[in-house]
Amino acid sequence: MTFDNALPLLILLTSLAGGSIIFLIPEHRRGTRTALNMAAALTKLFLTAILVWGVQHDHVYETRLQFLPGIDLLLDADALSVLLVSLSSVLWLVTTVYAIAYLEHAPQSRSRFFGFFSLCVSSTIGIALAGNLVTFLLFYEMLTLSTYPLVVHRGTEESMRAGKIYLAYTMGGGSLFLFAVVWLSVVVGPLEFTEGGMLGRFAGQHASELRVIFFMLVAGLGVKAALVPLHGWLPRAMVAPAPVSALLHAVAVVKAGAFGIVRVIYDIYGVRLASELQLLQPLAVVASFTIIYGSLCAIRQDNLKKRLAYSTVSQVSYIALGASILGPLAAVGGVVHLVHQGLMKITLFFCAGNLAESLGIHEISRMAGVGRRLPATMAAFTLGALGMIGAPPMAGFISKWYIGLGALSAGAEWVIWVLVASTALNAAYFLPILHTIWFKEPAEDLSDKTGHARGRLEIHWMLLVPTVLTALLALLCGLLGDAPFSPLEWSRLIVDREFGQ
Amino acid sequence: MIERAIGAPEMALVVAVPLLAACAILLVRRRTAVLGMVASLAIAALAGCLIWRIAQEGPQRMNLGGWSAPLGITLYADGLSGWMLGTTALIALFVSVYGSGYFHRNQPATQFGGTANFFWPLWMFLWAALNALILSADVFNIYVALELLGLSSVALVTLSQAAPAVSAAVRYLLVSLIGSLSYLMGTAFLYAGAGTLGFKELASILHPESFSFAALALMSTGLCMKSALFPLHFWLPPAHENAPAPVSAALSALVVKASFFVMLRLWFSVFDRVVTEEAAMVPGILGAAAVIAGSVQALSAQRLKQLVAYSTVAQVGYLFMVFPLGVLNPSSWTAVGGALYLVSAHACAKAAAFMVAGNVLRAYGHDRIEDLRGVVQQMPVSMFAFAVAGVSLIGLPPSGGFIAKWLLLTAALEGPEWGFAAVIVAGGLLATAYIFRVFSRSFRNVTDLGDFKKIPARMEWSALTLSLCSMLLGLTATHVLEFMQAGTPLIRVAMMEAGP
Amino acid sequence: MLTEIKPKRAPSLPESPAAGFPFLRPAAAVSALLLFGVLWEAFRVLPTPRASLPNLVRETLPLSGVANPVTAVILNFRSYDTLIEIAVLLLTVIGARAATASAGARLSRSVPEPFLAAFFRLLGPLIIVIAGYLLWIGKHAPGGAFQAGSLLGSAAILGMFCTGWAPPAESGCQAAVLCLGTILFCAVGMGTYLAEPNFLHYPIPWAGTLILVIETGCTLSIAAALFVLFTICRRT
Amino acid sequence: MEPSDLYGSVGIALFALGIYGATALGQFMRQVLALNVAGTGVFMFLIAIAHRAGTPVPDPVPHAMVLTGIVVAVSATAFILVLIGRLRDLSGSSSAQDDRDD
Amino acid sequence: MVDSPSFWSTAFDGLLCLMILLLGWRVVFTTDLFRAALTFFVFGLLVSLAWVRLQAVDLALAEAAIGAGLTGALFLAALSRLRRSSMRGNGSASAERDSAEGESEKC
Repeated sequence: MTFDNALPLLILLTSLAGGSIIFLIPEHRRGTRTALNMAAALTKLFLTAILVWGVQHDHVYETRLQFLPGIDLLLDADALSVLLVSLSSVLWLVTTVYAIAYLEHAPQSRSRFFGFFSLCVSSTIGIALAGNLVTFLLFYEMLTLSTYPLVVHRGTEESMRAGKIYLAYTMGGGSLFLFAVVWLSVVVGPLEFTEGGMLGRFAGQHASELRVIFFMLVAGLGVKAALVPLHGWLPRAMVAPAPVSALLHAVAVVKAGAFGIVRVIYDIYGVRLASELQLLQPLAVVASFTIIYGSLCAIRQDNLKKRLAYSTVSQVSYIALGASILGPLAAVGGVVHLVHQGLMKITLFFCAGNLAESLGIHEISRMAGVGRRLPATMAAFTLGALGMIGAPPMAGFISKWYIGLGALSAGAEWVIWVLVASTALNAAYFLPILHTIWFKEPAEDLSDKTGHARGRLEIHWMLLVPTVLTALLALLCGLLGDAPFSPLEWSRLIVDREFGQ
Repeated sequence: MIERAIGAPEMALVVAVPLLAACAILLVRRRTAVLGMVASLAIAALAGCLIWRIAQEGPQRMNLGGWSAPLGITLYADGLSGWMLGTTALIALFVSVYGSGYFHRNQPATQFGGTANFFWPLWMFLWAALNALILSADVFNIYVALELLGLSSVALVTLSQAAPAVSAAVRYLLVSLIGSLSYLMGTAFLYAGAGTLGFKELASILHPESFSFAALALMSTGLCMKSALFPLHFWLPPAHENAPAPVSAALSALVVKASFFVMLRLWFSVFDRVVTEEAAMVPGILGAAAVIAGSVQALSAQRLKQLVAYSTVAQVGYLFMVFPLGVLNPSSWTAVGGALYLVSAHACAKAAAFMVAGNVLRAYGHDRIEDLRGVVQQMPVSMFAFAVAGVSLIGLPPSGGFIAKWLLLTAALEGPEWGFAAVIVAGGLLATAYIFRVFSRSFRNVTDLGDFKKIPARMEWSALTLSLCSMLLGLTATHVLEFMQAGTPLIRVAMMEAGP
Repeated sequence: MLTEIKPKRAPSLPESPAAGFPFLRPAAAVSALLLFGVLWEAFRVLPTPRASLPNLVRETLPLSGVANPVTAVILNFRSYDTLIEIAVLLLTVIGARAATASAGARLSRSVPEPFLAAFFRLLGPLIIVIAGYLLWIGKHAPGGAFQAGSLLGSAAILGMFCTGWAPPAESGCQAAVLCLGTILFCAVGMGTYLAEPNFLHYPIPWAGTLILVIETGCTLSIAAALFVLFTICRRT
Repeated sequence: MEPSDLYGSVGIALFALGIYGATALGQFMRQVLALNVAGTGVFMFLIAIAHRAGTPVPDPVPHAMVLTGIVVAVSATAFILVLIGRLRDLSGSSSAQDDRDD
Repeated sequence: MVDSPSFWSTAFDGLLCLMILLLGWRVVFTTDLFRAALTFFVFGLLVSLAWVRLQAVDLALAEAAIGAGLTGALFLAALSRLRRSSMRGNGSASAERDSAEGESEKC
């Protein structure tokens, strides 16, 4: 087994093995746990860097393990997977740092938390690297299971209810997905992801079956991608600790769904077959509806995390939208939004977490003037919010811009109106917050409640640094869009390969 | 005239050794646990040798006493029996380990008086019966083995000397006696019509005739009673719920499977030319009903052991879907492979689940699901084992249960049998519901934890090991399926032609 | 079912299988009639067996070491069945013991009547002789281990009634006698590996002797087992 | 009518009768009795078959089966009777104890 | 067949079969357990007689000794001790007595 063949597996194992060991670490050994966490995260980051470089230079990284007769457990790194891998390994490092500080005073078992946390990341990596639909399914279900303990981590009645609902949605979607995958593999045989679509050679056969299967697949994935009306679990899952919600919403769960949809469209059905069977039109409509609906719900929320959650519902659908509009430009917009939305959203959740930790504030109405108390955090929040609105030069702008161009070139003008409307709505639910933060007089005294304030820093540095870091990353992605290895460049590379140009 | 075939000696020894061990334990009466463990290791080793031999030399056939069928009794071991034998050995070994902790001298033996030292001989008899049943290729010999199996199971159930256990045992014994009588009548008809008892000979003689249909119906009914297929399952939950935990584990994991395995053999090799698609639909539909009914009852179970027992009813239902799925496309191995995979995956998972239930019962003095708050904090190992076992029961990747589900679903959609496919998926969802009933309680954080008795570590770790085995099965599918088909492309009449 | 086991509360009693379903009896009656009809029909049109096993038995009888075909089948051709069956007998004894282990063992002795006792002193040896004869004759005429064993067993039971003799609740030698049949059988089965590479494969010259040895062991075990079962059944 | 056919039919009839009793009757003891009747039916059927084989001496194989079956049947019966007695003790004794407690 | 079915033998067979069926019916449908057990004993003897007719002498022996004799004795013994325990069970609190008697009906 050469290094090239081993690399995907290694990247997976860094967090998988790490997580399994963390389970065994006794509660009080805080230092050991932290060291192990950081070591695993850094190793993963390093390996990912190698992967990125290699894929850029057309190396083939592929691990095959025998799984079922005729079906392998296939991990293989193509451009698209690298995008999600690098996103999750960067954000895993950041979130780990954040979580260590965040959970310092939590009563529940931290070994359990970090164990499942790394399992969760491992499944995301697995989803990213999956080389065929069965492998994808495997990690997709693994993600469901490893997130449940995180959602119910607090062990309160409310979190239990949230966990039950989360499980009901995801397991339902999962079994739908399983059914579709088995059916598809019975119809056409093993389902390896191939750039340009592996079903291309079946053009004209099993048309009706393939159509039904497609919608079952998308429905199964749509649960995690929180497409309306399958989004119900997401806002309720807010009871989880801030790092978890950050991870759930920025990286792991919703991205897994969106990523899966992209995979199915590009690498299973292929753009040509998909358009031939007219599969994308309905998806685009659902995605647009979700964008609008999510934003409308967000406006009505006063709880900050809930508002952010609904904004996620709306933002993630940009990915589905971009993927479902024919033509490379929109595709670039959709794919790059995987990264951009991740960076911006995790920033916002970190900020929400900081607020809750330092001042115990959860509602927007109570955020008056917190800008003076937590300037850096709130600056980061502002960046993230502007990005969400899509104001240049933030990252969010690029995504919307490309989707818009793509829509025009594909002759789907109505999409422009969707974008405009959603931008307006985003502004409608983010700008008031910014105004409250910066320009309102503080209503209550904003002295430190939890003793996180260390010296001159507004809050424990391990909570602050990640926040600012992700915010800056979001900014850089927008500013240096054309730089090599920037998400935008990378998505261009992906799309070129997908569309075989 | 008299073929003096020589088979692997292990085939007879895996039956003889446990019987001798039982006698030895009865006679020595001291250090029973040590003797029992030694015997268990020996039997497992013998089974291992046999499996290795099958893998090397192909199917094994042994004419006992040197008399070939029809005159004598033939033992036959191919990939399928080898796999069953291996599963039995694995589970049984860990049940022995668990039992040595459960029936340990300084454990509170309140619910079983002086009966602890009866566990080992009875357990040895049970193991011998399982091996005999798996290896036998003679319909009447199977009857005798079935009686040995049924009686030893019932005797083990009565070890927990409480009234509910004994009444459950009486019912269990009644059902199993009725079942074996029905089976015996079937055997009589077979002999009356075909004049022989050996699998191979019967397979070559039997044709669709009134007597073979009668025999098939009688034998299948008897076997379905013993493996608790849906309408005839009423006896199982009380028996498995009130038996001592290691016994429940063995019963749920192995005993119900043994009679299923016999039925599989009969349908796909002996009665191969007799069975029709309509006939095959009957067990299939009953199995589908069992999946739903068992899961629903598990949803309303009050106690952990009860829940696990009902889940057995449901999982047995999956097994019986193999008959329609296997008969509908005879050329496909998928359904049978899936069923046998489910047998082992479920065996590991279910044994682990019952062990965990036993641990909870021991530690807290009760296993009411409602009052399981905070168990995760106090018994992390056990609950982790239960979680892993649950994953396999639900059939989520990468567990053995998933492989089995995948194969069965594939077979169903190849049909295509939409009904069965739907039931397979629905069963998974229901399983999720009842497994997570436990966790939605046990994850609750509580400050005041009930009085908690320490239990021997081996009781926790044997459960964990078994559950991890059920997980491991998810990664070895290709090799296992290859081995199951050892020497035989299909589980059909051709299968009975001995290998070497 | 019941929710928890407390020694104090009377455990909820088992409803007999009939209790669950209201229409059980008529349903069972109908299905029994159906069963009879179907089986009888199948029996009526039964073809004559294709394989002629009886002739095969007759041809092979000389090699079996005994002259009585039934004995030959039970203890040579299909001896494996018998091995398991003896195990079943032993198992039931252990099971019965296990089930009653925690029960206070009260054996209500029947008062010895002098006349009956004398009668038995006469009858007992006779029965034993008859049993021995049955065992011996089994080689070439109706009879054998089972008949002899059951006879011995009933003799012991009779003795228990006539002379108020009560057996020890549990003793080492009793266990030894119970296990004798199984042990002998397994031992011979493995021992035959010395001569022939096969389980229970008697060398033809030895067959008669080995069978007699096994039969003797089985006779004793069967007698002991039946007797112990009876006593437990009375006692518990 | 050949005796074998006659007795064979009787065997089947006893089997059906016994199965009915074993499933439908409400009392364990009666169920066990019925079970024994059914067993006898099966044995009689087997012996009829042995007689029916058409050879001068009846087929010994079914005879062997019956002999095995009889022993198994009697041991199973004894076992279940012991269990029933035990069950009776347990339920009786527990009620007596509560009686003392009151 | 071995014995040419003369009229008398057939008549005897028929009569025997009728008796057996009748007794079997009684065994199953008699509510009084003691009578049922005794009936079963007689039933077993007749059955063994029938087996003699079927040239199965050794089986007839076994049936007479085990099937009829021992099994009957077992039933009687079990019944006697059930009666004893029911005597012990009496005089308990009413609720328990109900349950105990419900049980005794089942036993």
